[in-house]
Parts: sequence; C-alpha cells; structure tokens
Amino acid sequence: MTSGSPSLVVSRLAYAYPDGTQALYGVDLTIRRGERVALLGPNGAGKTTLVMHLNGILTAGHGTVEVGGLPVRADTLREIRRRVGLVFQDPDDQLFMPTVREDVAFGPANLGLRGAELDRRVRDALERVGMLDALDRPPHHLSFGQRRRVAVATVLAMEPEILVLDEPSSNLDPASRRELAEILRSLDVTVLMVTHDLPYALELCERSLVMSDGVIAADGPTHTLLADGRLLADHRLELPYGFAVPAHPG
Amino acid sequence: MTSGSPSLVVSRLAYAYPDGTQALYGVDLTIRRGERVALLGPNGAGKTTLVMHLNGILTAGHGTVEVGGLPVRADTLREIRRRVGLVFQDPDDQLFMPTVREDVAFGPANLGLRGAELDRRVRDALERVGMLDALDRPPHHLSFGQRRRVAVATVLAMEPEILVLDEPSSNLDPASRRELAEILRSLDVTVLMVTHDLPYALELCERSLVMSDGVIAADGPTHTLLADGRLLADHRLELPYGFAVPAHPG
Amino acid sequence: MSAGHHHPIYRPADTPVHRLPPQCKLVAVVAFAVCVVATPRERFWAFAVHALLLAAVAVVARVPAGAIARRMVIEVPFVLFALAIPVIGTGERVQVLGVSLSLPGLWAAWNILAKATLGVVASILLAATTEPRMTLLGAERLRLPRLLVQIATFMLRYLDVILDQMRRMRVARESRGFVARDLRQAPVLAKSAGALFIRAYERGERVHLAMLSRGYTGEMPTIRDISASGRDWGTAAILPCLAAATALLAWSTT
Amino acid sequence: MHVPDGFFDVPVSVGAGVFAAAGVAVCLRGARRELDDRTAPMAGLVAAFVFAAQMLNFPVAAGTSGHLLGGALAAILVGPYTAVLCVAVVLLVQGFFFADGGLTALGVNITLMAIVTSVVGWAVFRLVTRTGPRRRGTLVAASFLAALVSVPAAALVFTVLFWLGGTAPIDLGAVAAAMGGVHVLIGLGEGLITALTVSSVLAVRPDLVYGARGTAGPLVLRTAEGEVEVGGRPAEKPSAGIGLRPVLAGGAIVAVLLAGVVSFYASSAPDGLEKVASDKGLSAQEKPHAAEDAPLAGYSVRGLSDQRLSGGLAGVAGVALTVAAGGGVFYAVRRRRRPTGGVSPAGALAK
Ligand SMILES: Nc1ncnc2c1ncn2[C@@H]1O[C@H](COP(=O)(O)OP(=O)(O)OP(=O)(O)O)[C@@H](O)[C@H]1O
Ligand SMILES: Nc1ncnc2c1ncn2[C@@H]1O[C@H](COP(=O)(O)OP(=O)(O)OP(=O)(O)O)[C@@H](O)[C@H]1O
Ligand SMILES: [Mg+2]
Ligand SMILES: [Mg+2]
Repeated sequence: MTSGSPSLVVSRLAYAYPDGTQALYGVDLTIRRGERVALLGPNGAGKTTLVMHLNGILTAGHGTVEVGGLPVRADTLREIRRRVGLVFQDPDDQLFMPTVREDVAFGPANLGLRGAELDRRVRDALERVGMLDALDRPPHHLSFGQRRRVAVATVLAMEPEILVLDEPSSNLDPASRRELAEILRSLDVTVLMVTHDLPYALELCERSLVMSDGVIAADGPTHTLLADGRLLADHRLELPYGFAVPAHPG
Repeated sequence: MTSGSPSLVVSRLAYAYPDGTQALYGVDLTIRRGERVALLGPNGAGKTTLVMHLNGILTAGHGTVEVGGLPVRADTLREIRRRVGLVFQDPDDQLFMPTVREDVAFGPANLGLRGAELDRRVRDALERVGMLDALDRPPHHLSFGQRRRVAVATVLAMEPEILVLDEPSSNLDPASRRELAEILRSLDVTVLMVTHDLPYALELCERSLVMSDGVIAADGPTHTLLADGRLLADHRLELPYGFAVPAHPG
Repeated sequence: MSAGHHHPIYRPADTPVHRLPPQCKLVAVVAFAVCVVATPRERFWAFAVHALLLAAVAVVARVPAGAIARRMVIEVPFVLFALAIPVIGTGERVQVLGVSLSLPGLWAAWNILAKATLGVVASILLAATTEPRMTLLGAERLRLPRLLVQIATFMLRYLDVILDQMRRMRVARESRGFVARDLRQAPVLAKSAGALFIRAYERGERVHLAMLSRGYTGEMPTIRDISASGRDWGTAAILPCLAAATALLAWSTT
Repeated sequence: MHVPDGFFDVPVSVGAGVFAAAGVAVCLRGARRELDDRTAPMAGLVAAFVFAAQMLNFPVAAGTSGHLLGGALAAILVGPYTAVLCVAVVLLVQGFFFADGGLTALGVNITLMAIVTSVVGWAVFRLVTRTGPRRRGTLVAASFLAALVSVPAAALVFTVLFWLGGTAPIDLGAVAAAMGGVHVLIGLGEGLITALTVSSVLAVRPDLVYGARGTAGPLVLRTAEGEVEVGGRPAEKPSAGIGLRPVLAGGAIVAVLLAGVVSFYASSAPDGLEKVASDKGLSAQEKPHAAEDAPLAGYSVRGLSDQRLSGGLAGVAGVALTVAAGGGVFYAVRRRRRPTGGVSPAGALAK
C-alpha cells in the first residue's frame, strides 16, 4: 500500500440484488486517511448496500472499489477484510459464537493470534466498550444495546485501518452513544459511519455524504450540509425537535 | 371492564429469564386511559422484558399485570392481546401476508369484519400512516421505514385500547420519525413507548418513566425529568449534543 | 411432540460430574445406553441396578429429582404408546382386572418403558451437567466431522433468535385475533413459516458475511481445546463398566 | 415420531446407525459442493428453522395431531444434501440437549426422519418438476406431492425396521395399518403446509428456493454508461445436475425396498410370512425360551393372524393409494407438458 493513496476510492459503482432490485446506480466517493465521514440518507437509499461493497461482501456488479490503493478483487479479499472492519446494523448478525469471549477472539484468532496475546486483545476491546463483565455470557442473552457494544468490540479487536459502522448508535442508550463517540474519536483510523442521527453526525464527523436513490447526492462539511434546509428536505432529512446547530466549531 | 379502571396496572412484577438472569425486581406502575407515556432507561434495564409482559409473551414470575381491569392470565390472553397492540422493534415480526392489504385486513377479518366494513378499516389504517398507495405491494419489498408504518397500521386496524411500541423510531430516517410521531399524536389511545431518544420522548409524551436495574426509578412529567441533570446522569441518560429543552409547553 | 421443551437443561454447578471433560461423558452415556438396551428384560433386578447407578450419578452431580422428573414429560407420547401395546398385542392373553391383555405385550411394554426411561434419564443427566457448547467441543474431540459440529454450533446459537422470532410472530397473529383450530388455518401458519424461512436464510447469509469480514476462510479457529487425562477417562468409565457388568450378570443368570 | 431407546433391538439400532453415518458423510461432501464455505452458517440457520418448523402442530383425525417432519420442505428449499444435514443435526441436538429421542435410536431416527424424508421428497419433487412445465404451479404441486409421499415412505421404512427388529409383539399388519393410515393423514398435512410454505417463499424470494434455481435470467444494471449485463453470483449457480443422480439412485433403492414390502404384503398368506420368519430363525414357536430374550431376538412377527392381516392390507392399501395418486398427478403433469412443449422454462419463474 502506498502511504499517499486515499483510504477509500469508490468509482461508478452500480449493483443489483439477485432478485433484480437495483440499489446502486453509480456511486463515486473518495475518503482520505484519518477522515471521519458520515453517510446520511433516507431509508432504502442504498447505504447498507454501499457499505457491503467496502470489504468485498458484495462484489461490484459494475465499477470499482479501492482500499488504500488496493482494488477489491477475489485475490485481494483477505487483505481487504483485514484492513476494513465492518460493524453491521444488526448485532445478531455479527455475534455468532457461543460466548462473548470466543466471539471477540474469532477475528484476531483468524489473523493468527493465540494465547496471552489473543487474551489481551479480547480484554482490551471489551474494556473499551464497557462489557468486560460479560466475557463468558452467551451473546444472545444480552440486551440489544449490550449486544451492539460487543459487536463493536469484535471489530475493534481486529485493529482495522478503516472502520465502517452501519447505524452504530441505534438502540444505544444516550450515555453509551456518547461513549461510542468518544471511542471513535480516540481511534486513529479512518471512519465511515452510516447514521440517521444528524446531531450525532455533526458531533463526530467533519464531513458528510448524503446518499439518495442509489447515488451520492451531496458531499461536504457536515455543518454546511445540515444548514441547507432545501437539501435536507429533498432527502427526507430534518433536524430533530429542539435541536439548534451549534456555532461553527473553529 | 369497568370504564373507570386505569388502562394498565403493573404491581410488584419480578421476572428472571430461564438461564437465571433476573431482569425485573418489582415493577410498579399505573397508566391512565388516554395517557402517552415514554419508558426511558439504560441498555439492559429491563424495558423490553417489561413490555413483553404487557400482552403475555412472558408471564409474571411474581406480581401481577392488569389491562383495563382484566388480569393477564392464561385464560384471558386472547382478550388481552386484542386490547394491547404491541408494535415490535422489528416490523418483520409483524408482517407475514403476501400483500399489505391482506396483512392489514388479517386482524379485523379475524374479528369477524367482512366486505365494505373491512375495506373501510384497512383503508383507514393505511391512510393514517400514509401508506394507502402500497395497498397491493408485498410488504417484503418495502423499505424499513415503510414496513414500520405498515406494522403500525396492522395494529391500528385492530383498534386496540393500548398501543405499546418498543423503540419505534430506531432505524427510521428523520422524516419517517416525525411522521410516526404525528400518527401517534393523532390517535386517541393509551400509548406506552420505549425509547432512547429523549427529545422524541419530550416531543411526544407528557409523562415519562425511567427504568433502571429492573425497577422504575423515576416517574413524572417528561419536562421535569429531563431537566433533572442528576437523575439523568444516574441512569445513563443525557440530552444529545446541541439539544436545548424548549420552553415548557403550556 | 417435542414442542415446548426447547429450554436447554443445563444446570450450572461445580461437581465431579460437571468437571469431567465432555468427551468422556459423551462416551460414557452412549455406552451406558447400549448396555441398558442389551439387558434382558426378564431380569427386573438388573434394571433396578441401572436405575440405582443413574441415581448415584444424579446425587453426585447434585441434580434434583424434581428437575429430572420435569424433563421426563418428553417421554409421555411413548408412554401412552407403550401402555397400548398389551391391549393390541398378540399372543397368549391374561386377565388383569377383568381386561384381557397380551402377555408378550406386557413384556414388551415393560421392556420399552424401562429402557426408554433409563435412556431419557441418562440423556437428561448429560445435558444437565454439560454446557451445550462443551458438549460440542467434546463431540469434536471425538472426531465427529467438524463441519457437523459447526452446523450444530450455529444451530444452537441461533435457535433462541429464531424461536423468539417465531414467538413474536405468533403473538402478532394472536394479537390480531387468530386462532389455529384445524387445517383450514394452515395457509396462515404456512405463510408465517415461509416468512420465518426467508428470515432464517437471509440471516444465514448475513452471518456468513460477518464471518468473512473477520477473516473466515472456511475453518473455524480452535480457540479452546479440552483434553482428558487417563484419570478422567477412568472416572467416566465407572458408570458404563458397572452397567456392562450388570448386563453380563443378567445374561449369565438366565 | 422420535423413537426412544429400547424400541428396536441392538442389531437394527447399530445397522441403522451405520447407514445414517454413511448417509450423513455423503451429505457432508454434497453440501460442501452446494454451499461451499457458507455451509456451516447456512445449514446451521436452516437447521434452527427446521427445529422451529417442527413445532408447528396440526390436528389430524380423532384427537391426534401431527407435526411437520420438514425433510421434504428442507430439501426443496435448500437442496437434498443440506436438508439431510440440517434434519440430522436437529435430531442430534434434540437427542443430546433436549433428551428427545433415544441415543441408541439416533441411527433409526436419522435414517427415517432425515434421510428417507429428504431423499424421497427430493426425488419426487425432481421427477415432477423435470417433466412438468417450469411454472410456479408445478413447483407448488410438486412440493405437495413430495411432502405427501415422504411421510408414508418414512412410515413404511419404519415398518420394515420394525419387522426386522421391533421389540413389541404387535403384528406387522397392525403396525403397517397404524403407521400407514395415520401417516397418510399426516402426509396430507405435511404436504399442505410444505406446498403453502414453498409457495409463499416463491412469491417473495424465488431466488431462495433451491428447487427453483437456474431459472432467472442475467441481471441488467442501469449505469451512467447505459445498461450493462452482469451474471448472478457464481457461487449460487445451481448444482442440481450433480445432485440429481445419486439422489435418484437413493430414491430408487428406497422405492425398491418399499415395493418389496408392499408386494410382500400383497401376496402374503400367513404361511408365506411364517416361512420367511422361520427361514430367518425368527419364528417364536421354534425358538427355545432362553434365546428369545437374546439381544438378537425379541422379534414380533410371531402369531400373525388372518384377521389382522386384513388390517395390515388396509394400511398398505392406503399407502399404495397415495403413491398411485402421486403417480397419477405426475403423469397428468407430464402429459400436459407435451402440448406445451415449446415453452421455455427460463423466465417463467422470474416473476
Ligand atoms: N437482499 C435484498 N434483496 C433485494 N433487494 C434488496 C435487498 N436488500 C436491500 N434491497 C433493496 O435495495 C435498496 C437499498 O437497500 P439498503 O438496505 O442498501 O438501504 P439503506 O440505505 O441501508 O436503508 P435503511 O436506512 O432503511 O437501512 C432498497 O430499495 C431495498 O429494498
Ligand atoms: N433471553 C434472555 N436470557 C437471559 N437474559 C436475558 C435475555 N434477554 C435479556 N436478558 C437480560 O435481562 C436484562 C434486561 O434485558 P432487556 O432486554 O429487558 O433490557 P432493555 O431495557 O430492553 O435494554 P435495551 O435498551 O438494550 O433494549 C439484561 O441484563 C439482559 O442481559
Ligand atoms: Mg441500512
Ligand atoms: Mg430492549
């Protein structure tokens, strides 16, 4: 990987699901190293579909995806998946092992870690999300929000270069939501976060993309986008009750 | 049912899951007819567990639940489930018929409605949630937010006395969120809504309950509770970034 | 028939039985069941000895009789069937309380009841003292095909999720006044089953994707391994050895 | 239908165990071909679904209720190999974690409920869909027949095993009557629910039904550069061609077995049965008492009487009728295809 290349380059990406529903109609975007970017847009816009392309879960019907200069192709998939950590919308999809410990260990173990080193990684990641107590509990006996935190831990334990999160704050209580924001801010990685929570996007990401009907409809500083009432209304976005955009930070 | 009795009375409700995790430690609450109440609280507080007791999905380990004066027991379950409309967190749990029309008609048809009367109910319910156009589409091909609305319509068509919603706004785009709030406000039924979205609770519900560690920790006007910084901090609740409690309405 | 008994039986505790490596317990239970099935049905005392052996295990494992009894309802359909055998059976008939019963039928009913009951109790004891995932690890140690073990692991992991979904769907149906009375309601049930299948299948696809995202290449990493010492095997062998001795003795005293 | 310990003698239990193990081994390989590295999660989730679906009870005649076996349903939805694995895993889990079904009877249970139902169900399904027009109606009808035939087939195999090594002294005719009669009814319920379930999946996600694969055309993408055609995911290309032959062979073996039993009954005079029994050293009258309780003994064919035989024949006739009805529909579908022979299957299901 050449260290000068952007973290993520998607160009002219189009995709249709096997049943014929086309979800992406030509997506172009570039994300630089270390940026935190929010991906906004109405239900059904194609956000999840796009995100699935970023680590080769879905492979491009048409167009290309490059991660740190490396194109996503069948022969690069292993390396791509090591670089891109993906947190799914539904934590039940992400937690498939019988206990929290094994689940968090699954990724690092696949990278070849064993023994004390593996254990350290697991505890570290769980500590960060405040779920160390649940080490030996089965994930399906946790509450929804608890499962979400463990799901984040499973990805943190992989120490990826790019973190992609699909609606990570939904179903989290307000404090966990802030804690997650703090975790994300403390990491020195590129972050792409899908969210419906505009204040959260504003708090955490300097830049936002608005996706609508399978294309990127707007791209710019979050602050500017959220101030554009016309743009928001066009894409079913609106600021919540009682919210006032704080003064521009710097 | 004596018409003077409160909509919902829960007293000293305790419950442990089969694996031994105790989730409720004695919950007491009373909700009057026509109230809209928000149920707030941190992840793992026991909100979902409580809600599952309200129409007998889980049955009391200890304590009692009464709906409109009728205790929840094995022999009253049918009547209880007719009275309490539960909107699950996942709309897919609620939609199983091949078209939206059939799905919404399913409940009223089971109550014996037929012909024009049935049709009126179906259209009415769909009209309310703004999904009348989707009458003949398969629910499976709708977006998440659209499915959520149809799920609400299926429950509305039953004309329940109490509407219970488990995190209805999660994963909805901001516009759908507001539209759902408008629907709920327009209804003349008792509403109990679990949510992590404090501004949403403030916008919609005059009264809130804070649940924490399996008991009701606070109960009062939403406005008052959200102004009590100490209370919020104790239960992992906090107002989001950029949010200012609007002046007390009335 | 098996409906409603889907809560795993495991009762956490720290006893010698709980501590035994799962592979030893698996072998012991299956061997015990074989010995029981091979015991001649005329030797009532032998079955009493088998029952005592299980009782001893239950005491050591601190599994209360009530818990075992509750789980044994699973046997009810076959008890009913066994009770019918003497009535419909062939061969020599005897009068019992004025009812004409088949003598070989009585023997067969006793044979099935005794053996099935001992088998069920042995399975209950295994399940009550071994965490499901330990049982799976044990099965893997016993060279059961890894793929089979993995399928079972995933099944157990998602059983609650799917049963929960099914339960929510049932409540959603019933909340809308649905009652299943006879086959005329089958279309609604089948539609729910179809919806459930789609959700199970799609979840399977998503889980696979999540696994891929974390470096899965078709092999599950072995994170825990459990080994059994000779002593463990020795301890576990006590039950089947005594049962085998009983069966042999029962044979030789005919 | 979960058989407990002690219902069959040791040789039959062991024999069925070996057969089941071999069958599962074959299916492990086959499923890897069908699903690749998706096998573990997919089969695991479908197994959980089968477990849940088996909790669907439906009333049969006179107070008894049947529950879905699910073998045929699973075979149609996910393919025969995966289906056998899924149902086998369900049975293993039920045996070891829920104490449901005897451990020594696992072989019998897997043979009956996983292998026979899936293989027979799939064979019937393929026969009908191969010869009928590839329309949704055909698929649904084929699902109905597949499930309908699979249940009495399992019951017949059960009867054969019972004849070989059952421990209860019930005459074979009565067993066949009871098993056959009740299971034709259960088969109707199974067929109905299977057909409706397959139909509802076809309505929403036809691409998920294994038995209907290979019928969708290429995908067309609209992009900035105009329309582009792309293939589906290569991993999902149908492999039914590989799967069919061994399945048909297995189905044929089972069919021959069944036919043997049925014809055996059709021609059976009591002496005929007696003869077979004594040839095999099974006849009770010729055995000393001591050996009667050997693990190899406990056979129950003794004392088959004429009046019981009529009951047995009634049961067998029920089964035969089912098979005949199935065959009739099969031929009807096949006939119908000839006039409409030009219809291309591709796209007929795409909707
Ligand atoms: N497995 C699938 N098969 C067919 N169509 C699908 C599938 N998944 C999604 N779609 C369709 O693709 C489009 C984009 O869906 P996607 O899940 O990417 O939306 P999203 O932006 O993530 O929406 P949300 O905010 O509701 O999560 C939608 O129209 C949806 O109906
Ligand atoms: N099926 C289960 N088995 C065992 N324990 C469970 C189960 N479901 C929930 N719990 C536990 O019960 C407690 C309450 O869970 P519940 O789901 O009611 O919380 P909640 O308030 O709805 O949380 P959230 O906001 O995260 O949805 C938690 O400690 C959780 O771990
Ligand atoms: Mg999404
Ligand atoms: Mg909850």
